[in-house]
Amino acid sequence: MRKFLLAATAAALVQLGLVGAAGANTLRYASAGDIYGLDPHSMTDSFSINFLLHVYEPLVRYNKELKIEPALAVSWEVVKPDVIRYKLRQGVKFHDGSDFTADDVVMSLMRATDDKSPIKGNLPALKSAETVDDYTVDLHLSGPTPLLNNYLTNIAIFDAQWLEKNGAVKPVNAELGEEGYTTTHANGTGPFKLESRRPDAQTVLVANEAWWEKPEHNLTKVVHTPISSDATRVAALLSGEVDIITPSPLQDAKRIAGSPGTKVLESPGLRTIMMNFNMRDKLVDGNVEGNPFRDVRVRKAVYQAINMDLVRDKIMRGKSRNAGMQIAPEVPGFDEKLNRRFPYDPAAAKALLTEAGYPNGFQFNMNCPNDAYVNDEEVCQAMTAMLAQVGLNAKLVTEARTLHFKKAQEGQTDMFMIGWATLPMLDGFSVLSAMLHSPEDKLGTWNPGDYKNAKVDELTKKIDVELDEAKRRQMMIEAFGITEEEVAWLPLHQQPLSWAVRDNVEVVQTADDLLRLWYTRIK
Amino acid sequence: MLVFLVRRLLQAVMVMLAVAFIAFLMFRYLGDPVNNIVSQDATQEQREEVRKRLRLDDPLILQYGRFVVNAAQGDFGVSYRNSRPVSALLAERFPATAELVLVAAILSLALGIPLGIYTALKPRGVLSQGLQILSLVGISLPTFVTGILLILVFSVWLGWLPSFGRGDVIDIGWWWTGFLTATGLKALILPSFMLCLFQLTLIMRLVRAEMLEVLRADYIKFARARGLRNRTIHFRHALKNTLIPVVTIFGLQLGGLIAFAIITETVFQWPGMGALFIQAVNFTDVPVMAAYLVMVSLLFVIINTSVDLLYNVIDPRLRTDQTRATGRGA
Amino acid sequence: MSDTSFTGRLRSFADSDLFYSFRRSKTTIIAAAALVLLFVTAVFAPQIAPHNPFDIAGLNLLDSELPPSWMEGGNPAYWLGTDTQARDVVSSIFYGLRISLFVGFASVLLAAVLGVFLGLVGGFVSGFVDAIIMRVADVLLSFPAILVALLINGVMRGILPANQHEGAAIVVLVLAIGLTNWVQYARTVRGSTLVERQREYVQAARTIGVGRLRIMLTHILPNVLGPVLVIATINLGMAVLTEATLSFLGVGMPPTQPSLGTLIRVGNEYLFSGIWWVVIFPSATLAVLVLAVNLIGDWLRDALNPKLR
Amino acid sequence: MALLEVENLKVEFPTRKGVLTAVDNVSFSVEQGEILGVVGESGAGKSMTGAAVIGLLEPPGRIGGGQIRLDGKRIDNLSPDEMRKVRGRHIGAIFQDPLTSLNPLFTVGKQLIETIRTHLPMPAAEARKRAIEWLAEVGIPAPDRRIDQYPHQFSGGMRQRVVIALALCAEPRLIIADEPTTALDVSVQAQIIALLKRVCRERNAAAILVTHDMGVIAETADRVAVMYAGRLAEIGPVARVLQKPSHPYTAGLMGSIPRIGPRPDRLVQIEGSMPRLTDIPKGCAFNPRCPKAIAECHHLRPELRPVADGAAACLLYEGVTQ
Repeated sequence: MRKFLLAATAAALVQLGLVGAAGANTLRYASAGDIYGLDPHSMTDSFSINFLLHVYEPLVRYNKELKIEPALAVSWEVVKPDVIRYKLRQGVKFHDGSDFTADDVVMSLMRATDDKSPIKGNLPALKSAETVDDYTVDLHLSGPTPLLNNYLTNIAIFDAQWLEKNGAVKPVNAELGEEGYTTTHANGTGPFKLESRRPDAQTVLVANEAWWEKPEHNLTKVVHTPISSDATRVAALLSGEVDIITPSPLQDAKRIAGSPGTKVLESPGLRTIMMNFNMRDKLVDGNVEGNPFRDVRVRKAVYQAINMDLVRDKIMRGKSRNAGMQIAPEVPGFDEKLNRRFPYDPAAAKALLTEAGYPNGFQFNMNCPNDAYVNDEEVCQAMTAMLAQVGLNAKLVTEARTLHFKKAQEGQTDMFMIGWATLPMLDGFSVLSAMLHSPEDKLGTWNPGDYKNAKVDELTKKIDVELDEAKRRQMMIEAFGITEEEVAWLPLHQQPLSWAVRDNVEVVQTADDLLRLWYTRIK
Repeated sequence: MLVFLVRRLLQAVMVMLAVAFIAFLMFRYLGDPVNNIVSQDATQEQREEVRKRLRLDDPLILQYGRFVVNAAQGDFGVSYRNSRPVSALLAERFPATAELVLVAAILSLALGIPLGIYTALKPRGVLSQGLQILSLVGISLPTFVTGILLILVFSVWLGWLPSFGRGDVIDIGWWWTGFLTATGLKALILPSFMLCLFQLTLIMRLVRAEMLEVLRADYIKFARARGLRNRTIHFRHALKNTLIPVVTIFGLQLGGLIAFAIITETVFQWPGMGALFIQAVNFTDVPVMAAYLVMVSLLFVIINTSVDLLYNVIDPRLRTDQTRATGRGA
Repeated sequence: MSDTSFTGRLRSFADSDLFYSFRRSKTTIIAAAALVLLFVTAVFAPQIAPHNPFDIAGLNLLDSELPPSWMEGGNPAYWLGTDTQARDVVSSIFYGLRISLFVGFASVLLAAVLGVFLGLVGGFVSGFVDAIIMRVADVLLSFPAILVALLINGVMRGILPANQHEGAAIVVLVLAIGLTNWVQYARTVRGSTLVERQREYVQAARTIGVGRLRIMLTHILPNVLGPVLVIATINLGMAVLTEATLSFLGVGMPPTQPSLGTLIRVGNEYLFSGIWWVVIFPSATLAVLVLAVNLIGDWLRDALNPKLR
Repeated sequence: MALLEVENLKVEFPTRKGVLTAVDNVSFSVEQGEILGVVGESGAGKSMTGAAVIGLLEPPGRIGGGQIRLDGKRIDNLSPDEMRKVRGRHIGAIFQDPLTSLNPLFTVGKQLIETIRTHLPMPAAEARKRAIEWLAEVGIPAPDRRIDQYPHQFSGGMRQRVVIALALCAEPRLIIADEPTTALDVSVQAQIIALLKRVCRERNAAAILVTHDMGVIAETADRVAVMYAGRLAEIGPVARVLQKPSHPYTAGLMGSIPRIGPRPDRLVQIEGSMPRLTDIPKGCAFNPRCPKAIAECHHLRPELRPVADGAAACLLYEGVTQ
């Protein structure tokens, strides 16, 4: 009966004109959150930066297969191990008509890596940039940086004159109470121009006719509105008020696919969900002396007590991909052999626990977010149940992500859940440097569990400066092999990307869960 | 009257100072804003830098003092999340919430009072028993469920009303109004109805209770003895006396509406202060939260004061007796 | 001389006006029956619930999201089906009801007692004391329950050692909801007290030397009970729902022990996706609870109202 | 033919313990311009009789029997709307407590004009003039200024004057005054009584004055009816009934009034108290307390018999010897 009802409403909607063609090819796009502002240098939120990379453009960008391809730079060569020369594209114009030249690149890079810029960390190795001629720029680095292009994909290029004219040369820093001209105005070279913006309500982009690249898309206008409530976002799609929503709740996939005029696009993403072990001397909420997690057998027991196939089929409705490694297949450093998980075997888990001296398990804290990852709370609850079956008593706490990550960062948890997509650098080094290297100034920022392995630390530092790609990957695979043997972390799965669109929209879904509208077409 | 207003103003300032202080006390338990400002793979050193620049590690009293001094000059600092001055954000968002709460309040009165009167005049009637039970169901279903059901029926199945957003708004100088556009009005219907449901039930039941009591008063019996028409007795004599206590409750509940707006705005993606506040809590955006709480407390004091003043307007016994007016209004 | 033995008291209750008005109105009887039923299921949940949803070791993920037993694909062991964590919906409602009823009634009671007392004091002893109480009310009014809960939770977690957090969760919930809701009672009672204070019977009582406290409690209180009952019964529903939002923020009960409110909040995400029973049955239970309480509130108010008798 | 004729009036209250009879077949009549006093202990059914005549019985009370005729026409079986037209236009009412009889939120003038225009169609200006005249008539000083003031700005006595103005402004021909002076202090009482008598005399209007104050009755009423436990014990000209009461109960009542005079004799006290409606004794309701009670009084209920220049319901007058 419901099918019939929905079909009837779809037909009714068309007559009502609610759905009707609103302008030539307008794409109405609803996402969970709004972009934080219009200045790509003033924030680190990857969703906002990606959205703004429709208006601004980087020197190099990722293509449909997430491979680096030329954008504002046409080619690059290694002049010296710490100097890279970029040849720029000619005849490119900013939206306000001014020409794109080397000066724009130098000012933009210096602005992004200014001492006060919040995204200084996204381009760590850059020391300075220098114009060779109008269309050539030399980048001076602090050392060999194999991932330079990966970093550059996220650095937007501004127009130098426009910045000077509007006093926006220095980056905007929200924390210091500054609101710059660039927070509410935009002037890039990208495929779309900003038409209007009402924060947290609506942002409208129009196609840039003078774009340097022949557009693959056929959109004339993009209207973006944030809809935080999942159910309302799905309703907006079903009622024809929007054409595409990201993310689309997993549990509503069947319903959306079943409704006439809408379909769901699902594929495993880059974000790998994993659990951290507290390996410090004492448990936070334990009932035994010392810290059992320091013993690899206990960690392995926890690993083998969790049936990820069941989590995939039941909680993630078969849409997630189980992970043996802490990085997704698309990420350099991935190795098929290493991605095989230890088998789910509660009996073996119990044996390991007995061998380690905890025959009837022990109590510990497990902290999970309930608004950060797909079905995060449900996965944790299921794991708690499975661990209980082998005698491990996990005291589960689920809370909003700000509270969760604060506790995790301060080491107030025994196990905590975190998702890592290695963006923006899209490389295994991101996991090694942040999660597996022992905490040491810039490294090991997400290693509150104090996992320490000298060989892994040594390998990580070498990988950072190894220019030979093949050797770099071999070292990464060796490092990951060690950490997996020692069960430093408990990888779970890559969570699925789930977008939902009206039938007349063709869109390219990439594993980084970022919508690239310049590949999108409306039939 | 002037003395009364000045005293209330002083009390308002005290309330706002107290609210700001408790707010700052509270933020420590809401999580660490730095986590949201720097990216996940920021280094410890970067985090320290942000903490230093935001002066988060200053003693609480210093942070509070700085906030009060700036607030006095209308500067509520800049939002950590979207690096825009908080005062600009609030100015942009206030009209949305104000219009939503206003319509919901009017709706709750326009529906609540007549329904209250009807159920009072025909207490045993089947319809009034039904109305009472229906009104109760309205508030027993959790708001987020009723919200979603409304969207399901009116947007998805019937397609009459938009399921989200505020429609087109027009900037009339300092205020963004949604009243002047067709889409604005259509967008207002569902959220204001959901918001008014709770208030509607309360007003209806209170009007009924008060009306039943007033109908037993001697002056009503005397009015009937004078052969006045039922309509005059019910809607002039009885109603005016019923409305006095309802005004107090209404003024009080208006505050409840503002707090309730938070849920309604999240469900309908209404770009109001409530939605802004929830984002601020999720992002531990301290300046926005502090500013919101201070403004809401100011709003409450204004509402409570106006209710007390309204008391004087409606109840002649107070108006003509100046001394008691200030006594009562304290 | 009235027979004060239990049976005597029972008999005298049986033919009192109160019971007579109760017997006459059908709706109140149904409401009372429903309330008693809900209380019984909550108190004896462990004995009568077919499964123990809080015993997480017993959950088997394989039979999650089963439809109610009478639908195809349903499993007779789970009358109303199971939720995403394979918890039997019926048993979860029974166990959830336990928490929600306790938190709901305890917080409403705390709010009512605190509010009525402060309202009486405020209204009776107007002037300086009254101004302070009303301004404290304004301060508290502006804080949504969510923030107050986080503050109390933070303080409580700071004081109590880690292992007692479980028990403390309920106390935090009751305190948080109670402390943010007393204001409504205070203002209503204050309004009525200001009016009653002028009445002759209060001045008369004072002239014969009756203590101020006794006057407040024995003379003024019965007259202001009417609106207090209306607010209390309506707020019960709100209290249960506030508890759900607080649990979402990690302040309330752990997710493995969901209250009725939490069942609804979690279930609400699945409203669209076809497993409607996860949210409809708990919501229906809550609706019945609130309905019953309010109908009984109405009857009690009319029956007890000194003026109406 | 009398202005008001009440025949065997019965007022009943259905309660869960059976039907209670508050007024038990009472008959009397009131001539034009005559003031009939109705006295008796509280709960004797005085107010209930007045309420029945003007049709304002509080539910579940209802007229269980008998007839009420005004100007010969029956008014006890009229439809609610027809009865509404009678109230105010033909029968005025004055209640006991002036503090609560006026709507606090409306000016005195507004309430007067409203009543006038409900029954006598006239333009607002003229109604206002008439209202001012009425205020003057009932003795309110500076009526044109005070018309726009609120009830709480009038003293108790003044307010009762306004109530009287309200009761009369639609020119009813019968006034039912239910304890009009009880809530006032003695000095004001006298003024209100004088006002009532003057107004009735000038308009040749009849009045039923319900009170438990014998002094008021003596000064005001032409005839007096004594009620006991919902029944009419005695009725007759006031002077005679006060001096030489026929019914033992009336005698008891008169005996208990302190008199200014030389002989400081003891006050006569009637033992016991009036029975509740739920347990009225068989026979004559007064018999348990009646000093002259004889055997038959316990089971024979006396009929109202003409005695002297009035009537009384007592077996003494039914030729039943000792």
